[in-house]
Amino acid sequence: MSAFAQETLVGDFSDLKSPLSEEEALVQADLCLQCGGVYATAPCTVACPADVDVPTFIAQIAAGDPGAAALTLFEQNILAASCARVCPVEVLCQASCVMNSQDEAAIEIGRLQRFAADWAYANGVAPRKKAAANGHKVAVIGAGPAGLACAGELAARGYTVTVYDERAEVGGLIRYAIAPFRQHTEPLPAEAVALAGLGVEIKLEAKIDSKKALAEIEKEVEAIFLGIGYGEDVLVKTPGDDLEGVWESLPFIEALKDGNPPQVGRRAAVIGGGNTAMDVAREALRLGAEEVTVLYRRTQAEMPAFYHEYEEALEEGVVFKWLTLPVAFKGENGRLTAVECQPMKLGEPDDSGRRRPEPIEGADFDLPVDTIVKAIGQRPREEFLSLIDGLELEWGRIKINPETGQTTNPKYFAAGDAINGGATAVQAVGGAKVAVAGIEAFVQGEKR
Amino acid sequence: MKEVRWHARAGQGAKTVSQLLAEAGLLAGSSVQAFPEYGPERRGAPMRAYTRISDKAIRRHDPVAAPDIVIVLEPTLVNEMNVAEGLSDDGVVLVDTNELPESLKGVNARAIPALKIAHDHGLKFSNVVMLGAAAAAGGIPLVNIQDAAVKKLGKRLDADSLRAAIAEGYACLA
Amino acid sequence: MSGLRPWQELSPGGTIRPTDAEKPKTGSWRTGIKPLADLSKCTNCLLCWLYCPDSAILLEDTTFVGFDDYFCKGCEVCAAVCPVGAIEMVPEETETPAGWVMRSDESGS
Amino acid sequence: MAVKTQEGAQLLTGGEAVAYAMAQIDPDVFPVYPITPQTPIIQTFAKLAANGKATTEIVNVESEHSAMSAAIGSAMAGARTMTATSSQGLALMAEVVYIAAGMRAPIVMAVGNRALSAPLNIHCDHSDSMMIRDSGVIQIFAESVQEAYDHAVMAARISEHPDVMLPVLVCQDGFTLTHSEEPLVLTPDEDVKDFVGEYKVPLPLLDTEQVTTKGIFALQDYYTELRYQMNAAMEAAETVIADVFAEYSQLVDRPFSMLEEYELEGAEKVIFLMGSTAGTIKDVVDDLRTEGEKVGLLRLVSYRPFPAEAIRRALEPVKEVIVLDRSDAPGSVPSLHAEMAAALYGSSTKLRAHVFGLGGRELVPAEGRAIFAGEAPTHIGLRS
Repeated sequence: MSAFAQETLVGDFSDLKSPLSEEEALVQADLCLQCGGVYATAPCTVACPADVDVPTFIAQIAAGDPGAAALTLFEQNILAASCARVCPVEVLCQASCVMNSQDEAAIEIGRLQRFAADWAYANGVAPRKKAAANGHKVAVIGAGPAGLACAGELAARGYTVTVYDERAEVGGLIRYAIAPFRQHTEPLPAEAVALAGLGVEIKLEAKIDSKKALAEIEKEVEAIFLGIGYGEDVLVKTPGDDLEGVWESLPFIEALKDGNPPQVGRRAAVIGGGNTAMDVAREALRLGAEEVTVLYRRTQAEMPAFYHEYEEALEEGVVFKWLTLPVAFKGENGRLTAVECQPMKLGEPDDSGRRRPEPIEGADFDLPVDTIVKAIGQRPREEFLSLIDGLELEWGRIKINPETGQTTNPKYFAAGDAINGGATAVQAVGGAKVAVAGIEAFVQGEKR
Repeated sequence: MKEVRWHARAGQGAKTVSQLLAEAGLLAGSSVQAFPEYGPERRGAPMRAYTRISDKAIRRHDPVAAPDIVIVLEPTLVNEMNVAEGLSDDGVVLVDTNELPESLKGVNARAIPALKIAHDHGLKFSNVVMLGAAAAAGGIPLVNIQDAAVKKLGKRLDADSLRAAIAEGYACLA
Repeated sequence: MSGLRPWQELSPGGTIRPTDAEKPKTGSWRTGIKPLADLSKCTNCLLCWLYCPDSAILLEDTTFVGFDDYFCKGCEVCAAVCPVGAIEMVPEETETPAGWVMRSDESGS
Repeated sequence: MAVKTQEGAQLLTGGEAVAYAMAQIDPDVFPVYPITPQTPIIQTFAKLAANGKATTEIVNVESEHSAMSAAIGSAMAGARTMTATSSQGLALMAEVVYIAAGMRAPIVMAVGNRALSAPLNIHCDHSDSMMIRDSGVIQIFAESVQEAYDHAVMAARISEHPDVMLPVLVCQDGFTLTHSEEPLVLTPDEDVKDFVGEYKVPLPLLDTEQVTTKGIFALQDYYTELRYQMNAAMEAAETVIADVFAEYSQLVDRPFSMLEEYELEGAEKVIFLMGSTAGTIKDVVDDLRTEGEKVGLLRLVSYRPFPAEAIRRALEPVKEVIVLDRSDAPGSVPSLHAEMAAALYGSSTKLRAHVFGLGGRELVPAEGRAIFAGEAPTHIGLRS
């Protein structure tokens, strides 16, 4: 990308994927082949972790009824509006679209979903009908995508639901960690209003940090859903961590989304090879950095980031240094000036099956930077999880019965990042739906 | 039949006035024809336009070769070509200039200080003044030429100035 | 060229109506293979129907139900375009097992 | 035409005049690509449409090939369709012109005739029309701005007649007419509307009640028959043109003919040509008649269909016919020359022929006199 093009990105946090106009939506919807029917399910629906009936909602848009399309969406995914923005459709529904086999662009399912869901909120369409109260009470901990989806589903079925979250606003990582050019805050406020309309009570800035506090909740409800996600960034101690200009990814993005954009200076580096690293690198460009370098200790082939995210970052001018391990941050007067890098080579495969990076002795160098962001991943909320009796973990993840979402403490159910170690919002929604069925069976069974 | 040949540089409005002369002829009850002769269409290139005015229906479609009236909107053209070529025996050459150039001394030519007249009336272009002179030479009543000009140019130019400038050009031949 | 119509009987420019078009039995062109569909794989995208050069894909309303024996000339286009690999070309004499559709209509209507 | 046509006349160029006629007809679709000297036609038409005079869908396409392709689709769909072009544009369109005729698409196309490159030239001759002479389209040539306008009004009726169903090209000489202001009388809007009538073609593609396939494949079995149909359509067109001309003549009180006979009475030498130069020759004929010469003019209006029988009849008593082609045919003789020879085959009328007017070199009266006198070179005005 030319310097000129890169310059035009500065300060531009507008949506990467613009909303469709009504006419564009009609045209796009008309292109859909309407797969599915009496035999095999449409591949897009199969690919959707939330089981959205894609052909049906698209047909409803094509028929000029976006309201009906939205209801089809909400039927399976009460957070359809947010998911329309943050879903990696390129690797889910749109990747499976039959059009790909025709050397044609996939139907823009994500943008069509946004069109219908936004239309619904703009026109006062309630996502779901509220069932009569059934007397059962459930608590949901965490107002991220898993928690909100679970709360909404349960409320729509007549449950009395209270959601607890430690932050000031709903949305979890969608609100605080998804890049602003994917989703800023909208449509979370509308979704929160819609959930409130279903009777969900949301308690914000309600941190549960003691067994006592948890016990009080346990006393009130028949089941508790854990949509707590992961916690802070993985703890990797590096000499120079305390220098000004060294960031961890979550506070970095949160500052940006809260309207206090970090001063990145002229040169920024991002450590890591995941989707968050890609987001942060592209944010740094938009914050005015002229050179943004991603440092990753393995190669492109091992990067966990989606390939299309890597490609888009590359197109925007992000530079990638493979097989590069940052070993120390250097500074002057308490301010970061450079990162010391250790070039690596790939050795024998490690436990994960990936070839283990090994240092190339004597090849280390200093990369001058003004800002560095560590985007290596999050760590489990072990402290909080230790408050729950009988809760078993696997690799720091909550162990559940995949059929029911039930944890090893029968009263607790879970979904989302806390059980899968960090995935997509729509997978959180899908998992929450499994847990909702599990919770229903659990509490109804108990009564019987 | 009066045959008129206009010489100008592309962009000086010769096509417009060649048509206005025809329009005036039509208003005066004559049969008319007006057509430009295009070369490569470049602003500034020498171009010609023709007007025919007749009491009988005009059927011929050849360019005017033996003009009764030649109008030169651009005096420098006189040095580049023989503007009087084929001039009929009692024909006249009208040149937009203050003083006739040497080369036209043997020809029945008249200098019309059209640019000066146009400026006097607040007009930028002298073509309408030359139109007035041409109408006088062609025997078309002044009012017809004024009406034709105001009808076509009145939106862009002040009608009173237009009428006055045309009248003054007309008077040059009176 | 017996049996062909004179120019006076042809519509201007050769406009054809379904009713006056003859129905060549292109099904007789097959050279030993025919398509068969595994309905358990079929996602009903109808690309086969879009691509079939002889309109030999049979639909009921908008649902794929099989192939028209009268028109299908065994060209393999449907099998080639099927994005889920539900259509396979098999020897003509292959029996039609349950769940695989092959319809024959001698009248061609 | 007498001076009486001046009554209520206004000055318009040929290009503007044809555009007015088309706007009065208000076709449904007008796919078009600009080219000199056709440009004033579409420019004027677009302006008239923008001002609400026509409700036509003007389709700006990317080439003349596309323009005619779009026109065929539109006409087949059941929309009254018109377009316009010139010279290289017609050349680029040629492939599709054959298709339009073969599919029997009733498209009206205004043509400002212009020479073909190379060398590059923007002025009039008839080479472009000649290039598609055998395509199966009807071609009508105007002498004056008034006639170009009148032809445009009548063209739709001819084109859409169920016995014809062929494209009609309303041809006028590029620049000489397209850019020349002449007085003309416009036919009142209502009269044009009534005269042209509703657009009705049999079996339009958009008729979902009667589904049809158009643009079919036909091989040894049917190609000959389907191409032959156009011969019959052209034959029918002779009658249809005569009828439409007569009906419109009644309406506007101006004479129209596929073959204009001028001073043929007792003529011994007759010039035969098409287009605006006929006017110049008429003046020459008048002059020579005053001088006692027995000369006349036979002007061909309908180039396709070519009224061979009528020509032969008209020239029966004439000693010599002089054919003037406004196009050349290197290696052979041009179209009018050849077709006149065919029409006169076995007749006692002598035939002489010239090529004139290539690339806008207008024929002047002196040359007309020389032609009658038998003193002109084969290519009129050729410097050698």
